[in-house]
Amino acid sequence: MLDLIWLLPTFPLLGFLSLVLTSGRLPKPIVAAIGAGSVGLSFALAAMIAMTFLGSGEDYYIVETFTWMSVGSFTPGFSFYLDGLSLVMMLVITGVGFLIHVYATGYMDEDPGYSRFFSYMNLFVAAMLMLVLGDNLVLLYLGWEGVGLCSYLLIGFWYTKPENGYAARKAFVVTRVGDTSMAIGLFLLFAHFGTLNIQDLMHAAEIEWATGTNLPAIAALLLLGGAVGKSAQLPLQTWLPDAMAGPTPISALIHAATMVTAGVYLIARTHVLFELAPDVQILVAWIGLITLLMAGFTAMTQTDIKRILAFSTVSQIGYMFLGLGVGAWSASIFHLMTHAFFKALLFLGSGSVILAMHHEQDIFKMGALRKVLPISFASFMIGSLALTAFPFTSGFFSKDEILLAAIELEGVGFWLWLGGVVGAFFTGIYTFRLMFVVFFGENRGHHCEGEYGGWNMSVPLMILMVLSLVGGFIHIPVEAVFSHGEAHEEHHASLLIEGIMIAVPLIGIGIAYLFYGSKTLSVENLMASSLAKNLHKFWNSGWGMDWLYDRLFVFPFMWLARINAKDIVDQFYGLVVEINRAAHQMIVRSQTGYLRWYALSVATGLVLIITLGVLL
Amino acid sequence: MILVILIALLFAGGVLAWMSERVNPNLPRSIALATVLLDLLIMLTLLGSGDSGQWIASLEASWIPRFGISFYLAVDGLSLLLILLTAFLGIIAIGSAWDEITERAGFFYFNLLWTLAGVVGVFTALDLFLFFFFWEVMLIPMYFIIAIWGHENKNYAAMKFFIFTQVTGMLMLVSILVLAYFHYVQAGVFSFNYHDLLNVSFTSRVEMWVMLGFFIAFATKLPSVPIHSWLPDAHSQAPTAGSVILAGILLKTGAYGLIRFAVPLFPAASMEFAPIAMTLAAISILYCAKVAFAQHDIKRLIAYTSVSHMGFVTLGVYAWNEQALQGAVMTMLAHGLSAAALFMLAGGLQHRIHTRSMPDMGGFWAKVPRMAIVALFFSVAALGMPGLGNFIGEFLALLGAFQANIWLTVVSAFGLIFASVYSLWVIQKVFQGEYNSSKFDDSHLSDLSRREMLYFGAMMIGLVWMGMYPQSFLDLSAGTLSGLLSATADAAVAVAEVAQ
Amino acid sequence: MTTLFYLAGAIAVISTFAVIVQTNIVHALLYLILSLLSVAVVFYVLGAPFAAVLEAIVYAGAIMVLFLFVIMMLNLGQHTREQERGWLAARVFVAPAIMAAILLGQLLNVIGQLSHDVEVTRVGVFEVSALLFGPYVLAVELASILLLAGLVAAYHLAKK
Amino acid sequence: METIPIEHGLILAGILFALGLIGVLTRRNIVFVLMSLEIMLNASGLAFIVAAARWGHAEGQVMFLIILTLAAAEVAVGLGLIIQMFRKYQTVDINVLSEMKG
Repeated sequence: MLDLIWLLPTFPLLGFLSLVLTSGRLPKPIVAAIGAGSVGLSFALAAMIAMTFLGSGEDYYIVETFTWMSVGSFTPGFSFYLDGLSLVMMLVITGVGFLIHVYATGYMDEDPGYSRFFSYMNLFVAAMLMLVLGDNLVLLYLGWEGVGLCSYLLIGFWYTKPENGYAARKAFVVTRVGDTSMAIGLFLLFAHFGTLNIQDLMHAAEIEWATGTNLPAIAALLLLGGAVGKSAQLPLQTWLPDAMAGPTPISALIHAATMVTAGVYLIARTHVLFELAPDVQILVAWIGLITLLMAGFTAMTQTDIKRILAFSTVSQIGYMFLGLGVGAWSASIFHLMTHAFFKALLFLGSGSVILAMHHEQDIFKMGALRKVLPISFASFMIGSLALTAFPFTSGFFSKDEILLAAIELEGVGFWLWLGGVVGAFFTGIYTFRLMFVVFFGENRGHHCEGEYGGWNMSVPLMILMVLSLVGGFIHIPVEAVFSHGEAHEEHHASLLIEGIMIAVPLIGIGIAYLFYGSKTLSVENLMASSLAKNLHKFWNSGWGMDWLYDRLFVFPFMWLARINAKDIVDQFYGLVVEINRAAHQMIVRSQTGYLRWYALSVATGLVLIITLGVLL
Repeated sequence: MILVILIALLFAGGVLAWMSERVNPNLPRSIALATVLLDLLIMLTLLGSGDSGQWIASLEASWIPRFGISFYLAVDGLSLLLILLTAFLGIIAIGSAWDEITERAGFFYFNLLWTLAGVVGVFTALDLFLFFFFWEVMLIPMYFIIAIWGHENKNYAAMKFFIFTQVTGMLMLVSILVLAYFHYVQAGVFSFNYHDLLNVSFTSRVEMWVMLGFFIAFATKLPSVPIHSWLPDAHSQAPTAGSVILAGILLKTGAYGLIRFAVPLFPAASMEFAPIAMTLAAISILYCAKVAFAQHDIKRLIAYTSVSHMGFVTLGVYAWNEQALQGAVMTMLAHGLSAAALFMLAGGLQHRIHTRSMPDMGGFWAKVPRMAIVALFFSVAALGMPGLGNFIGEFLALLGAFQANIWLTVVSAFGLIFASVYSLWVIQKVFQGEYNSSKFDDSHLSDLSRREMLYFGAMMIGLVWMGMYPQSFLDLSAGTLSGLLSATADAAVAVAEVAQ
Repeated sequence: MTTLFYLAGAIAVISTFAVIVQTNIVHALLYLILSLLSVAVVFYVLGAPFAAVLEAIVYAGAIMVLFLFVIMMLNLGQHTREQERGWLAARVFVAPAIMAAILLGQLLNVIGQLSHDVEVTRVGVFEVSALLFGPYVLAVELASILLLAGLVAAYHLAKK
Repeated sequence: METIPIEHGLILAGILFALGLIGVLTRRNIVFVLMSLEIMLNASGLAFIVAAARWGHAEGQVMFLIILTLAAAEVAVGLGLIIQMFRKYQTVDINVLSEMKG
């Protein structure tokens, strides 16, 4: 059974190939069957593999297929490595992925690029599975780039709008910056250990590198560069909100549930390296904390329903990074999983809302939708509760674990914890601001007939609702993976701390209610001062990061490209030509055409020669 | 003997194609196709025979014995890979010219086949005089291809191509002669034989100068900054088939020359020169990627990306270790296919809408979906997507280069980012966005035909093969490269000691 | 004889100078003939009677008559004379004269290093002919071919 | 027999040659140019004769004969060309022949 693991990415890959090769000539039901079915098959297989693996009691299992390339000591293969971590990831990818595929068969029903959409989606799932199952970093890199490509293709899916293309390219290029750093990290690791097999690398690193030395720090930093790019963390977070230009199922699958968490997976996968570099590890925590706070502020100022969710995704991944940074590996992975559930739910719910509102995404043009769109309302409610870590929803458990791990850290732990709690407070505010504005209050103009789509859209929502509610009780089997790394599995928190963590999000929800639900407090009053206005503008623009990067990188690059479009080197050769031409002109001028002039020059030559003869 | 047949067949096929034009104007292309196909089949028979690392086939006959010049051809794994690429892309080039070249078709195919013959000669010659002979043979027909069947500025482009390659070729000739002279001084007889010349010893100063003669000639062909500027003009003006041959094969002769001649003949000087060469490579990668981004002419853009990608080859060659060399070879092969395909796409577009200006294009996806997918595939290949051949080449080259020079590798790796910037920009400008036909005549804008799909399909399969199972290619060149590595190992050690 | 040599030389120089500054082309031609004849005298004085005779017959006789024919054919009369006056400004002589002066100076410089008085010995037709039809027969043949070529060319060129 | 200083003969040839050169360089009438050329040729012939006298040999005279034929052929061709030129341009001004101007 376990040896069939190579089939997992193969099914979606075959789906992709069959859809591409028929290039839109198949009828829609067949496309849907291939598109969703291939991922479904993978999920079924993944479930069976999971049961077999858990039943076997092994810590890991390696399936080797064939050697990719063999150059000297560099011999990465198409080998799959299954352990608790990749097991969780593959189940999330295939499971949530399958649900989103099913949902998309309804969502994309009227789109002319139906077949194209599913081919990209299938390719994405295949690449993502490669990423999490590969046993060496090169294979991981294959999946890593593959998902980036699919992300690019799907963000720019509606290609006629130039801004979509811009968003897609921005996503690809910004993540590529991270990817390049990661690639350099790979070169460094290979140069030192002569292998890129992850497990071999980790063992070798533990033996050869001392904790706190420079080399592991540099290696970890380079890999971290890749992780922050993919996971939209500071300083490479700017692409994710723009990536919402793609169809909503994409946002759910790629930009919430799976691809953006690849960075978390990478760090968890190479956690040994990060433990060897404690400075970098704590940097991970700080990156997570700052990102989650910044994204929290920004989310409060957004008006686009998908952008709010996008910033909340950035913020939640910030929590995961915080968890990774404080060494709560399994808590982060746990949060990754629950986040996949409730964020997919929220995105799919928002997709239903957007379709029902005829592609209106501004929340202030919606309102009182709870009666008209009951299923969307239910999914939003449950998703929002989980997101704000309402007690006993899935998000509560996972976030709790991360924050408890943070406070137990010596030194800066308290501050990390405090930041995380403040972040949770903002989460409460922005999430329920969205809820109250969209589903309560009065309708603001737009007509809406009710839920769009049939069972294929509602059933995935319901399944995700259940998962978001009870996902916190799932036990993820990752102990063996992080066994030596995790110092504290059981958290003994004081009642006070526990109480604060439960209360803070609720206060946030309360404030949101006061502003947007009951309207006891007025946003206009708050916004009266110019400071508030500027602050709002600043946060709304995502802390001016786009502005900054435009000026730091984009504009100089464009400027350099523009002034040098003609290639200064080529112009140098042009100059050589011009000089020669000028010289020729000068010599040509001596060719007057007058015979006597020639005779005179002959005579002059004669005189000169004789002079030479006389002198020498 | 088989090697002579390979080359002679191409020469003869060229003459036959030329003459056959009088019978029927459509005959030359069929004759050319048949010739190259036959050549490819003969090459394939070489695949099975002989071990890698040995000479699979060789032929040595006396030519001008007074000066020790012999007609010495030989093929090992590396050469075989490259002549296979030559024949494959030759077929593709004939395919791309099939409908495009109608004027003086006979002479066109004559030039095409003679260029191919010259290239095969370059890849197989082991006598330096003979090598130089073939080096010139491939230039002149290429000059005609650009100058006769080119576009609006063809004379300028052809002349520029010719002057650049000819002047630097002369430097190489001088170096070859100096090399032969030194052999005469040391061994008492003239010889242009590669194996004899490997044993010539120099003072380090002389070695550097002689090596530079070779390096400049090869770097021009490659091309490398700062002697790359003939390429954008030649490419943008050449007919599609010319661009395919130029980008796919001719550039590779420069890289081959570096691997086969420049470094093994002058190991110490090359090792000493390596940091400079690698710096040039890094500059090529970044600078040309940046210039490419600024181009409006789609063919110029692709031409600059070629320079950028060939930078990885230089980087790999001068890192001179197994991964880096294999990376260089894989980049040569993969870039041969991907650049040729991109030029064919650009040529196909120009053939259909009579413009190469990208600002005029846009939104072609809906009009020509097959072409869009093909273009996307090759753009993505060019930006180094894992799973396709270019990735293997560039990754291996960088992986190897990192072991030789960390900082230059890090700088070069930024080329990966720039590659994504310009590749996606092309796709955006041409295929995405709003369709607007006011700036060109779109009456002939049709999707790829069955025949075109056949060619592109073959190249796509090639790239996926290289990307997913590169071992079949790596194995072929492994023997040659490890032989070269071990032969130069002493010099490398010596230089490393001096450096410390 | 020495006196004759200097006399003839002076006449040659003067008449040659007259040739190059004359505006009337026929007068110029006559001065040229005078110059050639005086050179023929110099030849004679230098003991080369055969050369002197040929100079008088072929040069002064035949070639100059050819010139005369052409001048008549082209009808270069009075208006040419005025044209010549216009062309012959003093300033056009400056550069050539300087050039020629330098050249002459150099020649004189070289020649001045020689100093050899010759006893003039007569070398007559016989010796010359013996050489011409002896070791230099090839030169004679070449000269005849040259003349033939000149003949054909002149015929061809002058033909309408 | 009296003696004649050899250098004086050569000086005479040099003067004639220089005068011929001046003529070639200054005159615009092509007939004058041709005549000046004749002067120069003649001067070189004179130099040969002087040399012959110096050595008392006949070779110098042989050379003079060759120069003579050369001059004859040159004049024949040159005059033919002048006639052609005159037919074409109706002038003997040498400056109209400047088509070789670069």
